[in-house]
Amino acid sequence: MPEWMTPALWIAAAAVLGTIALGLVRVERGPSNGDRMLAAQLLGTGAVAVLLLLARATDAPALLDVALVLALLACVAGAVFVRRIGVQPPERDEGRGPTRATEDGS
Amino acid sequence: MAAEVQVFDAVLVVLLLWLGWRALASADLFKAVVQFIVFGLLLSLAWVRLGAPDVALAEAAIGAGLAGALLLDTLARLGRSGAADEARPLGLTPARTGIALAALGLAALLVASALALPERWPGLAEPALQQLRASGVSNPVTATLLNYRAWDTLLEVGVLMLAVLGVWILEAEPALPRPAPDPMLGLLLRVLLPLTVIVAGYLLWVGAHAPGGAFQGAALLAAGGVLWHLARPLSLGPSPVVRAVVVLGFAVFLAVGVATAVLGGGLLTFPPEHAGAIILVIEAAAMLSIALIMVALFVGRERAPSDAGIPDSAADASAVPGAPNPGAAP
Amino acid sequence: MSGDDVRGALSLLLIAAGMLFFLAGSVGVLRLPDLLSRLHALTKADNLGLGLVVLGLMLQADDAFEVLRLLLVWLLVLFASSVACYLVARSALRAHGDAPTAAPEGPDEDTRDGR
Amino acid sequence: MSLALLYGLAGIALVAMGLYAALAARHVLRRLLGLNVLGSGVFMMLVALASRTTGIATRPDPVPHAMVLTGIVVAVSATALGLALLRRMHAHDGSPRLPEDRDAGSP
Repeated sequence: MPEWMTPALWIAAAAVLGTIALGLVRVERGPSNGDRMLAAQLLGTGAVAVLLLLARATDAPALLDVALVLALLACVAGAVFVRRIGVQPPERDEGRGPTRATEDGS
Repeated sequence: MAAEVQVFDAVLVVLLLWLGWRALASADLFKAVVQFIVFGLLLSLAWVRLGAPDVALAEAAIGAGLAGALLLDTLARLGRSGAADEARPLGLTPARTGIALAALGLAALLVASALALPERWPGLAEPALQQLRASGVSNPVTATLLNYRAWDTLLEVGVLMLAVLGVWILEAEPALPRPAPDPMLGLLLRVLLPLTVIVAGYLLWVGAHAPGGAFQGAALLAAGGVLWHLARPLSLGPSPVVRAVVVLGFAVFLAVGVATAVLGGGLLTFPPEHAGAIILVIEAAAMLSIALIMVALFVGRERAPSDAGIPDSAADASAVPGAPNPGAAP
Repeated sequence: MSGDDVRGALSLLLIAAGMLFFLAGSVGVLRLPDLLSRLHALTKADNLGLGLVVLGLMLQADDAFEVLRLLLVWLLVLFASSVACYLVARSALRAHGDAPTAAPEGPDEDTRDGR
Repeated sequence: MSLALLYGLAGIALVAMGLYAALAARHVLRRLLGLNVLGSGVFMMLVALASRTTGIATRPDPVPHAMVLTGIVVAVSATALGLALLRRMHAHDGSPRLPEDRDAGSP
């Protein structure tokens, strides 16, 4: 491969990290717990993409195995969430502040 | 180092620190747990950057799979009121100011010593790599875990066993209401479970010469077990079979140690010509045990939902509520 | 221009296109008004973003095993994310009763887009 | 800044915030999250230290990697036990906080 490929792959990996940062805003804002879980799902895909890009950029095929494990387990947290908690409507619209904490009274 | 690599590292570190902080400071505990899961995801990228793909594999399986599953399950069992925290969970009060100052002091001390360290350091890399030929494997991390420092790993398997005994000693919990069986979840299980088993076996095998090994394989299997439990609830109380598998890894490891001690070399000193095979046997047994232990830690012990006094299976015979049962701990 | 350069450029083009879909997915998850339409944005990032990246990297792969692993990773993410999205969406539908979304900006149109 | 120093300092920051949360938070789940962040910080310091051998040896020091690998598995098991104890305490007392952290009126 041409020598400009490695820096290009690093830039792409950094760009995916940037989109992960965007997704984190959705985790922060919610408003419902379903939105948060969903954003986490997106971030998992992003992490897989970063791993694939780094595997090529650093010529470390072992990273493909890390990506494979992440891809296999991408839905475990989501499945636990759906089976145990489930989407609950936010208690307040556009929950900026704490939702559950209000009943704490401290 | 090239600028684009530094940009990547800087973004990753900033994201990690921000997520770590938010996981601790978000008022909503569910949000905090999701942020902690993403933190684990990005942590495995950090291990990759630091040249530790073995650690990255374990973090990917545990951080992204198992830890999140455990935390979400507990949040569900705590219910709405139990999952409520303060509006400012880490807000400063007079008592906390002292703790904050102590933490900052520790950090300052650590920073000072980090800056005083030399930028290059031989560490134990050379001796570890030189002895590799005699260790039976060519992945130095596996060699360290199962040969040079096999003692540590033996005790680690013991610690895992104690953790699951600890969970079993506790009183059985009331079962959560079970959602109706979901065909898609069944499909997920049918596709993913065989794959997790294959990939776990692959990681165990490849661990001898490339990143991978018993722990990574076990964590992956355990995540498969968690999926199984979600789709078709398992009963993993302290039944004889479950206990046998839980003990298996530790027992095989210890038996090998005793055998090497009796036959010559010394406790857990493997003869180089058989080291590779011995390590594979220990790893296979340890992988099974660790995987089962982790699933059992997730499953815990549940009472039957309808009639709380009657244990839901013969396997859970010691799970009578209100009767702390010392017999559960062999 | 050598064959390597052409292949590299093509590969990079695919990866760049993938980045675009990742960006679109993230912006969608950030900007769209309700859960179900955000799900729709998410699948774009998973299917196309990662798919294009994988395709681009395949062009650079050293051997068939690497191609196979790349393909497997993509198929797995595709499968896992579609099942996870389905599960979350169904859970959301249950939580909201019959009305598909609780968004004030015209829920029906949003779900139609969300398909 | 070298790779080891950057991630080492990040590890120190994680240790500090994890320690603070583990000691200052009142909800036991939050304390456990704090302990985990603290542990991750320690792991990161160790792995960052191990990466300093690059250039001398052909690869990073494998011994800290093995220690961290062990540490990650033990940490998740300890967390599982801690969570089980938390659930037991909550079922028994109706509060997710340790007895000394409960004031009147709080859950």
